Amino acid sequence: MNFEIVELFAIAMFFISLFGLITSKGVIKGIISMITMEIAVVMFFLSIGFQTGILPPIGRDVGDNVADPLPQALMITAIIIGVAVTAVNMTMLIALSRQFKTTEWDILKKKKME
Amino acid sequence: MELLGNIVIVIGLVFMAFGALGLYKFKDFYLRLLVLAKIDTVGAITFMVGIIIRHGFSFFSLKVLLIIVLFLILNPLTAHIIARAAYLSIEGIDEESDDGTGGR
Amino acid sequence: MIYVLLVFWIISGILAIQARKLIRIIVYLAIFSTISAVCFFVFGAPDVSMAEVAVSSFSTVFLIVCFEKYFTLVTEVTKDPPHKEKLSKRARKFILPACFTAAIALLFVYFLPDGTVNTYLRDLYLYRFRLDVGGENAATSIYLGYRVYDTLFEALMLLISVVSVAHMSWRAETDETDAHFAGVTKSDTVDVYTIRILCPAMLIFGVYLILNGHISPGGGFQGGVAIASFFICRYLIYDVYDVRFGKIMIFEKMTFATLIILAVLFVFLGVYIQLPQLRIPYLLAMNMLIAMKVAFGFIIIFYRYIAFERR
Amino acid sequence: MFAVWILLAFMFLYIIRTVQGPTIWDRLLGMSLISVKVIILIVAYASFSNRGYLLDYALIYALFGFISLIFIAFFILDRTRGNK
Repeated sequence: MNFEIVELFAIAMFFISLFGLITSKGVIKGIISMITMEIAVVMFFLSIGFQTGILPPIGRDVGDNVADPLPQALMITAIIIGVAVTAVNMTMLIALSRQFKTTEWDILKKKKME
Repeated sequence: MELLGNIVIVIGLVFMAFGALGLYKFKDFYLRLLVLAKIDTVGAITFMVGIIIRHGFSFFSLKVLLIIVLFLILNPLTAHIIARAAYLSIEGIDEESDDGTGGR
Repeated sequence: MIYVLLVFWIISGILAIQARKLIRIIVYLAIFSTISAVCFFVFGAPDVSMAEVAVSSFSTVFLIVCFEKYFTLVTEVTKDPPHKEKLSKRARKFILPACFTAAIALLFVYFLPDGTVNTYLRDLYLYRFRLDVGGENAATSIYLGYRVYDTLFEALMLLISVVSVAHMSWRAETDETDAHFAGVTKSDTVDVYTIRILCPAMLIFGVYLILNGHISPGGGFQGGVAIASFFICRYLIYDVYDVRFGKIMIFEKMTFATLIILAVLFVFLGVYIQLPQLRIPYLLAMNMLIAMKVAFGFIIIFYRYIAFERR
Repeated sequence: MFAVWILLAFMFLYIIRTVQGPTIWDRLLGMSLISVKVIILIVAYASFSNRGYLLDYALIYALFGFISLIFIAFFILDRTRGNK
């Protein structure tokens, strides 16, 4: 069990936002905890193989203490797409609130029943 | 040079300490806004001047100089935006009727 | 140093999730993404932190417009009486999910792979990327050279989300009248005046990010978002709503098509190996195309949200 | 490296101020203070671990952190004035 403590922070944040997602009364709280979940996942990926005083992989060869370029390349696109997906979530939320006049899960369930 | 730079950095930090202290002592919101507008800017600029002295005449200190200039523009501006928005909303004055006399 | 920053990061995360009033969430989320941008610096990933910084203003704007519509549209809100909450109800609402997440957390952490991270792949990439893909920035050469397939599908996902946002909020006629947005002040006040000075700096910086994305940290994605945030400032200055959607949508799809053609031509058909001197232009062209696509996508999403705002 | 630790302490003070600030405007003030403190932190970190290229990002960060503040301020202005 000697993974870096830094990864634990990111995992803790992921599960906090998961908890937020579960206990969210309204749809908006769900979207908010999804945003934090995305950033927590990105943080976890970047914190793999972290040593203090790590250098960015720009223009450096294998020798010195260089960060892993692979997760960075994937995480750049993950952040941009994360925001685009959040924008889609919010469009749906606005359409939902326009039609049902509410965003609470309990009322929505009752309204769906009718 | 190194020692002089460190001294100026410590002075900058002292300014910021006053700012943080002021943030908790002032009771009115607008006074707290003073911290962002003035004290923090001055603290940051002395801090960066200290860094410039520490690094002497080099490309590094040129960039820090550019950041100081940007700070001079941006920090008071953010304070202005917050102050204007807070004033308009707390006093509930509409934009059109705001002839600058403050209405009080 | 990094542990203290991460503690702040988790504090602002918890604040953002449990904020009672909705307005506070925006401020807490802004702090959250600020601190995560600094954490990415310390992790040695300047590209990712720049992407996070450029994107944080977008997610703030989307949140704002979403809350604005929420406050105007939603009328039925359950006022659950705090005092009459019986244990069973509170148990169901709070304690059960808490231990559920705690259980999953423990399971996950238990099965986390331990042992030192073997750096075979990292060394391979760092050793080989200059020979195969060219350019100095390892991250850019990876997502444009080795893993160009993922980048294509990321661009496709961006296209799909842009199309869905545009069509879910589509309004046939977007009149060019003055789009009043949350009391944006007239164009002679101090803040709008300074934005007018800062805007070119943002645009120039976006172009800088794109053009030498393969040398210094940067690249298509961050440059595109930087240019799109220039359009946000443009909206703040002129407050006029003259973006023609039909043209931009078509143009975005064309950029995506040329992106695929270029990638297929270069990487899959093996032009790469016969003409090594074409590598740097390939990196540049890909960065530019991705940047245009991301910039158009975010402009459309932003202006659709402004259209929401007025309806 | 001592300056970085002191700056982090100040940041903690601002976070507390943001949490307990009575009005929403104090929270906005706390947010802008934190984004200013982050810029100074990056400059300090760059100078003490003498990595020159980090300074470009402090510059960039000053530009981009500023736009979101404008939108939030106008939104809250419209919100609180709306229900007066």
